[in-house]
Amino acid sequence: MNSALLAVVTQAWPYVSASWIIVFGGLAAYAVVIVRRGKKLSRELPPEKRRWS
Amino acid sequence: MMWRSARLIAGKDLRLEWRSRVGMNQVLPFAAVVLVMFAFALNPDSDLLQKATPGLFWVSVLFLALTTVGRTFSIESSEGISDSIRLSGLEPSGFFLGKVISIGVQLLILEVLLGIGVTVLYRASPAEWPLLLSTVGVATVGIAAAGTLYGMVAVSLRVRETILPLLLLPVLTPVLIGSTRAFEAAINETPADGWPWIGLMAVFSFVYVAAGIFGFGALMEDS
Amino acid sequence: MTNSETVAATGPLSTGSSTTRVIGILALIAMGALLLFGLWLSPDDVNQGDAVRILYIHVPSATIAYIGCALTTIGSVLYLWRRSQWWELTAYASAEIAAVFTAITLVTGMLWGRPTWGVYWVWDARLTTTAMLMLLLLGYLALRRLPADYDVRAKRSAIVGLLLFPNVIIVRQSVQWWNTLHQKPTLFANGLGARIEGLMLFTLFIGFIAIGLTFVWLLIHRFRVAYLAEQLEKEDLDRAIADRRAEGIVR
Amino acid sequence: MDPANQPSLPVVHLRGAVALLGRFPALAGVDLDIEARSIAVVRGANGAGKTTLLRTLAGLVPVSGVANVLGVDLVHHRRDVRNRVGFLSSQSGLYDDLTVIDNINFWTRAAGADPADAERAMELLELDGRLRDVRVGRLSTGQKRRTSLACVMARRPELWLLDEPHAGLDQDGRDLVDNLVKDAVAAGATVVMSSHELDRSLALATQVITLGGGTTLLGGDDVA
Repeated sequence: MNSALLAVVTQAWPYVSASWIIVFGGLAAYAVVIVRRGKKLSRELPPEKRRWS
Repeated sequence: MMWRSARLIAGKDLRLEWRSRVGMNQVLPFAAVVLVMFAFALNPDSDLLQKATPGLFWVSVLFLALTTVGRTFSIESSEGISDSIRLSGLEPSGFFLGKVISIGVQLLILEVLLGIGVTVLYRASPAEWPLLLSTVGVATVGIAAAGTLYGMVAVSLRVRETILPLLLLPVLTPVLIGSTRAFEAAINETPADGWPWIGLMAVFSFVYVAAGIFGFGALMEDS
Repeated sequence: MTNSETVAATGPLSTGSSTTRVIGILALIAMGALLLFGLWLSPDDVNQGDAVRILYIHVPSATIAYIGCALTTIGSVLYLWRRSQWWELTAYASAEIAAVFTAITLVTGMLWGRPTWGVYWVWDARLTTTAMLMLLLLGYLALRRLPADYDVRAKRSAIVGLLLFPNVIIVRQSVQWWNTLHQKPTLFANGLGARIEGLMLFTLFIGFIAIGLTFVWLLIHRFRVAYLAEQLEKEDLDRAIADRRAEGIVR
Repeated sequence: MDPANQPSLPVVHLRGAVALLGRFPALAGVDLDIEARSIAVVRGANGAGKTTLLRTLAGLVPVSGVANVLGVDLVHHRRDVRNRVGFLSSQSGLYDDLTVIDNINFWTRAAGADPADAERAMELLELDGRLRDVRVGRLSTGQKRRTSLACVMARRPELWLLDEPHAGLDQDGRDLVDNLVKDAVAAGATVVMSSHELDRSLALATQVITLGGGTTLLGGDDVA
């Protein structure tokens, strides 16, 4: 059983890299979207409205 | 005071249901259609249909619940009735309980008829009646309570038809799993497996009835 | 003090601030360490081989998703109780971020499942519960984003938010029972719990730190974006009121 | 403008009242005073905010600014005014599938009104005869209006809020509405009604309010 499992597992690295790329890429993309929206909204608001309560 | 409002709303809803008969001549045929569809899909002579009967029964009940909740709340928000309700001095918690009772009663009737249909069409053999009946009871209360709460949340939104299933069905999975497993335990004559599910569904129903009684005032407030 | 006045007068031009910069840097460092340990320094698992490296991001993401969901419930309860917009926006922001992390958990769960179980999806108790969490969060977010007056929108979402975490607990319990009925405990359950220690445990620990910091950073920014959006809406509203009044007088 | 020096607070006292329908500012700063036992007629183009004003006075709409009806502060406690007002909306507010008697029984019992009042209202509005067991869905506009009015009457409201009460009524239907309004005021109530049939309503009015763009242009009772 071990050898069969080993055979299946050895090519795990494509899934590992896929996972890490998706996670880091996804989080980075989400972060960029939020920050950019923050900038856009900040510009449209008069200064005094920009305090976070 | 709350129970007076609940009785009034439930009475009115059931009389409305009796007079308009929509339940009888629309929802019931719909239930029959669903049963027949499942039979076609699962080729009745194999024992697969037999094994899947509890699941099919409760999935059909969930769809019936969706239509029942959708209909009762669309009536409540037509003809300026939502304004009259808020002006009427009915207790929000009473309104919630009244709705739970009326939806629950309508579901019970549908479940009984669906049960007869399933026994006949799928040759199911009901056994362990105490477990069966308590499953039906506690599941119906849970579905009616959650249905009323999320029905009210979705009531006046333009996109009501799409948001009600999205909100309600995921929330009802514990009831779907619990009731199906409890029915299977009853049919396989191993009731001991079924009773823990009754407990889980009882917790579910309690959470929703409590949330409804306390949260419903806030929900009734806005148009 | 004049410096802070001038800053207040012009106001920050983005949702960034000193706190977010500090947390951001710490998060980046932690993520870098996670990358280093997760992919190179930590050893293969004797059983799963490289696949275990996926767990270093899968498990922390799942945990953070649940924490985010709990935060949404807490925020909703406090909004209903205290009418505080601050908590309601926190609930909304953490629900959205929790949805992102739930998606990540599902994807990495499936990618982990393929090499180890040989199939993408297994009705394993944890994965199924995470899928249900995703649906519950999408329901909340769909409702929260419907255009309506803020109080109406907030109140309705708070009721759904209030029930979000209790729902997750009940769903988790029912899926747990349901799962143990027809499936032996999966490799996933004993594979991780039993023998992870030493460098692998340390890497997992970094994973929690990195994902946790990222969550906090995202939460602060997402909260501020939501706050600005509401302010903008009030701004549009005031303008709409002014136009409305003008419309009357002109005639 | 200090309310203290006024003999008694008017039944309706609005200053800069703003009410939203979704995100549309239906009321954009209304200043209005209505004294007790008066008949105030609200005129204005469609979309001027007449209906929203009535619904706001009934405590159905969140409002900001200063809004005081029957001594209740609507900004914070708008629910408390609801059992003291009667609101006749342009829609019937009745269950079409229920009969006239079912509807009246339900709404009056819900409001905790005395069944005798309901019976009296039905007689006055000639609903106790043939129409009694007819489904409301099958009634004409006038008959539906009379059923809704019966539900309002049975509650003995201190403030009557009528949205276009004359619309779609024939001659004696309008006379019926006028008499009801007069009786209500005689019994000590105050009436606020929106109207397009100015010839009819002006004859009754003790105060005429003109709404435009969600604000009072004229007749807020020289409040400005």
